[in-house]
Amino acid sequence: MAELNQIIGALRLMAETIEKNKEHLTELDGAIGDGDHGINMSRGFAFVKETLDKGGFQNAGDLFKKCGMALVAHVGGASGPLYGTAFLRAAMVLKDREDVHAADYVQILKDAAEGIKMRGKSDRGEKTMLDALIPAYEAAADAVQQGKSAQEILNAAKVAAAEGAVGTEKLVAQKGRASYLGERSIGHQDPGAASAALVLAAVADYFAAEK
Amino acid sequence: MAELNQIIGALRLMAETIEKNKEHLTELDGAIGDGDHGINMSRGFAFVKETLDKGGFQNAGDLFKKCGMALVAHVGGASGPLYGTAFLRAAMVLKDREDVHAADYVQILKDAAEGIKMRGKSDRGEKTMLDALIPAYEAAADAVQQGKSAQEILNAAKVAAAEGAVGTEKLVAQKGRASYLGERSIGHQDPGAASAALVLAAVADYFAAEK
Amino acid sequence: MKKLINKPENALDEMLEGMTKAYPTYLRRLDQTDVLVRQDLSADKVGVVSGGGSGHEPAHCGYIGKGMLDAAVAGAIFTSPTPDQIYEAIKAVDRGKGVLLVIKNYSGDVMNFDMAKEMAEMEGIQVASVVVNDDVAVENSTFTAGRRGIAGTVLVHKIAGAAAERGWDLDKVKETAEKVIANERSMGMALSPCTVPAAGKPNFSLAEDEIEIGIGIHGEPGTHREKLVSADAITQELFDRILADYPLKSGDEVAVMVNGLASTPLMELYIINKKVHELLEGLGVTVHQTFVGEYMTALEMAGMSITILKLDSDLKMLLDDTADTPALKVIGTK
Amino acid sequence: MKKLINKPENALDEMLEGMTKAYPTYLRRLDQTDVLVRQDLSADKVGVVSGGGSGHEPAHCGYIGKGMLDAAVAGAIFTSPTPDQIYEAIKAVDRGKGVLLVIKNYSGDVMNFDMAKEMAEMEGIQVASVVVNDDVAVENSTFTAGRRGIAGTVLVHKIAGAAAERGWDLDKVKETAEKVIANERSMGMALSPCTVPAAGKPNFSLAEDEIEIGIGIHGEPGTHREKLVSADAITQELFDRILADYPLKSGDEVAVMVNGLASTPLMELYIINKKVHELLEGLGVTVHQTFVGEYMTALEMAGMSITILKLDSDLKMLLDDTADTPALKVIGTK
Ligand SMILES: Nc1ncnc2c1ncn2[C@@H]1O[C@H](COP(=O)(O)OP(=O)(O)O)[C@@H](O)[C@H]1O
Ligand SMILES: Nc1ncnc2c1ncn2[C@@H]1O[C@H](COP(=O)(O)OP(=O)(O)O)[C@@H](O)[C@H]1O
Ligand SMILES: [Mg+2]
Ligand SMILES: [Mg+2]
Ligand SMILES: [Mg+2]
Ligand SMILES: [Mg+2]
Repeated sequence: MAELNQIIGALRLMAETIEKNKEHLTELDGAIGDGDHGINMSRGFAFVKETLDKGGFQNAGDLFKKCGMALVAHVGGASGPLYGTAFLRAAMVLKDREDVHAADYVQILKDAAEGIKMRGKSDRGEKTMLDALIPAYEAAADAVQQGKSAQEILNAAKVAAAEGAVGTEKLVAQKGRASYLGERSIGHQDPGAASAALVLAAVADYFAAEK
Repeated sequence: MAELNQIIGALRLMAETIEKNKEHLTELDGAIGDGDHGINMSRGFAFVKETLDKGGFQNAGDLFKKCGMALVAHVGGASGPLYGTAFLRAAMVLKDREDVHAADYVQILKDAAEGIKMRGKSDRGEKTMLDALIPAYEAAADAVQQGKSAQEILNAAKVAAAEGAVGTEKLVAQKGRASYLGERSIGHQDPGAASAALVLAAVADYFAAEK
Repeated sequence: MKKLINKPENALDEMLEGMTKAYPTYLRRLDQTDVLVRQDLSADKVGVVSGGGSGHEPAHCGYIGKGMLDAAVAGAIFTSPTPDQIYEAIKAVDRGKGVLLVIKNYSGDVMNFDMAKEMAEMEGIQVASVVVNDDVAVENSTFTAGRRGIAGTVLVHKIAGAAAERGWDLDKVKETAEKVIANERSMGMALSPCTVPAAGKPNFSLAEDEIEIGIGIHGEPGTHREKLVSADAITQELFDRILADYPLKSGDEVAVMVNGLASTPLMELYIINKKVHELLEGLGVTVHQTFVGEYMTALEMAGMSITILKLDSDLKMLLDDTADTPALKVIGTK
Repeated sequence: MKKLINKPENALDEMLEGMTKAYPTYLRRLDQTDVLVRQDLSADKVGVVSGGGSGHEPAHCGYIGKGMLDAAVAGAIFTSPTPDQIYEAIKAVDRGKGVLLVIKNYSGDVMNFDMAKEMAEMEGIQVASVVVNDDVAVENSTFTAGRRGIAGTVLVHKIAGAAAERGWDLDKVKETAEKVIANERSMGMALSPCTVPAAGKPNFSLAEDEIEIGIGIHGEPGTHREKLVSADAITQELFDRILADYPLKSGDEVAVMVNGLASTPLMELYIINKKVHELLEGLGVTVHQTFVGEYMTALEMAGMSITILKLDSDLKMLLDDTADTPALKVIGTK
């Protein structure tokens, strides 16, 4: 069970992780996109951090809603509405809730993926962030089924997302700018999948460190 | 004494010399001008050659007039009107004349320089073609005074023009594009002086080879 | 890459200030936003709003004015603007007749504009949108994101803007914009890459004798590379690709746009235009109007695109209507 | 340097063909010449003719049309046109009211135009000429060739063209042009050199962190080099030089032109324009009209120039008059 201040801590680590990987994400995007994914994410998460600093959250839902609005209003590009949508879906799962459970985490991953699919008119296998997020959801759901611990669930999501991100290398992009490259997109990792894996890794790592 | 076909021969060598030195002249102009003097002169002298090929000259004056018109109409830039004026002045000296004498050559150099001064509102010492042409005129006039041979007169003009051209290196440009550089023009040879020296060298060399 | 800027993070803001100062009779900036709005907003017409990432100047803010856009939203460089900004633009220009959004087909633009549209609709504003996808370099397919929108977008601004200026209703303005989109095709190429100021280095490189064919307007890689050949040969290649996708026949009338990506001199664009006209003449196609210049650029990239728009009598009329904007002026009778 | 051309020796001819095809309602080419002439030559006005070397597009042929030029003569790249061509232009536009020649101050241009003027005068055509020398980078002195003419030339075209269009006589049109020349100053800088196609290589080089101040529009070296600094600092430097030569005081009204040399993106020109306006505001000077764009380029050079023209009521009126040309349009009341 995670409390509000822990969730805030995890979101802080997320922002730091993105900032640390800004150049890496931008380089990935340079190869098959327009070379700004790291810049976009870093700009957006700087505002998430500002939101966290301001504080005054009524509950976990309110926290995610405010962070989601920050992402929607400051990332821009394709990733802005998508990450924004993901956070706003999380906010709906956590509406009026003070604490968060492992089952909520699985629900958040599920609803976030659904939100992205709808907003992006996209699906798994099209070389996007969904190729990190959907496997992460499935692995987490599996772990819950198997009665794993909360930390194991978070770790399962982290590992699956990372594998999913690496797996995008062999895919042909069908959505986002990389799709203009067609076959030439093969051999490059999708920047959005890479950032999604980083985001989920930050969550697992935060709680692992808390122990 | 030179006959019409010899003058034509000398003008052909002039055109060849310019063509051969096209890049060199352009490079000189690149340093302190706009890097086109060789291109301009080569374009103009190609039309002089065409004029010579067409033939049908009534006399030496007619020959120079037609070549002068070709230069005016095809060189452009600063050198076009100046070389054109020089040739048209020569045409006036040789009006209705079948052959040309050493004294005519001196008169042509004098009138050409006068014509250029008037058209260019320029004078000796300003780092232009006049700094090759005026010394050439003076040396040729001197040689005439001293009763030198025709070939010696042509050679005197050639040598003085070449020295004058080299001498422009130490001058500050006051006319033409190089004047915008002020003191920074020092150390570079004036492209127009260089081409004037080549033109006069071609005349001397042609008659020397004829012997 | 040397740039005449101050700090990369201020470039967008300073650019918008520079535009506002240059064209105070045409446009003003909405407070606290990156939205520029037309000064003399007419009370009685459909609003036309566009926007996108910056770095394509004069697009889109340069097209604000009579007969074209009522507002434009400027995103960060090469990054779609966010929904909140677009929403402000919609609110600012709506006069109760509804607002048309002209969107270039990039996932980011489409999603951000869609979200803004939803926000405006929740406020009871009637919003329609069209998505420009003129770039034939990109394979079109219902399974993918589809074609990009490039320079042809400016012709949509021109014609939809004229339709709105004539007082046509939202449905008809939208329909007209869609006709332009259906009738136009573009394709581009690049001689050199460009550098996003915040990134600090170009995102691809080309050898001294290489060009990239099928490039977009964001320094994205194109479809393939080849050796630099003559202007005529390159023009022929792009033209053939355009016509393979949208055949023209003798008697057709078109508008032509030869658009410079930024560093390519106008002289070279005119040389390309000569060849485009010759190719069209060869087919018996008449050119009603030609645009040669920098309409939709890609930072400092060298290269160009060719756009061909097939016209009918309505489109001709609207193309010839007066446009009075900083970047595109047509002196028409209406 | 990669160029989108066919053969260097055909570039000028193909460019003129490309312009003629792009703007058939504005201009036509005089047979066997490199002269473009306005289509709707008015029967009853002073003719205005300009020209110069090519490589400065849209100057000068792009300014042919109502309220600006009646003809323009295009020389080889960076090379003054020849007298015979200029003479043809004069003959083509003279309607018995005389012709004004607008010449940029380069030895070559001055001499070739002078020769053409003499040829036309021998035919009984009344010809006046003005020589534009707005570039303060060059020391002015009666002993030297004097200052160069650069982007400010376009404002002479605009205002002299409007005066002619209003039916003013040759003396008054010339006087007006001279007033513009007396009241305007410019200064430029470059970030990169340019390559004359026939020469095949750039005629100077700049390090990755160097800029050249006081550059002209022909790739000529400028007055000095310095390290690349911020856009604001560069703008301040050029502005100070202009004002040192032509002081302005509170209450003065001016027109501003921020001219791109070719490869500098419009975004950067807007950023510079912001600073120019701030500097003028700081002095209490009002900007009546601003021009930001590529008006007088230098092949593919990166860089820009700033021009400031002090206005009086006549100049304001003429600046605001309608101009309808391919490259500069003003929608005025006259
Ligand atoms: N339709 C879509 N559905 C899901 N993800 C998408 C879609 N379009 C783009 N993305 C994701 O967004 C990432 C690119 O984000 P970013 O570079 O910030 O935006 P932009 O492409 O606008 O520059 C891609 O790597 C991809 O993962
Ligand atoms: N006013 C002048 N009087 C005499 N010679 C001049 C004058 N102006 C220029 N020149 C000569 O012309 C040469 C440059 O010619 P060119 O490069 O062909 O023309 P442009 O300077 O127009 O490019 C200079 O080197 C100089 O010798
Ligand atoms: Mg991107
Ligand atoms: Mg020269
Ligand atoms: Mg982007
Ligand atoms: Mg020259």
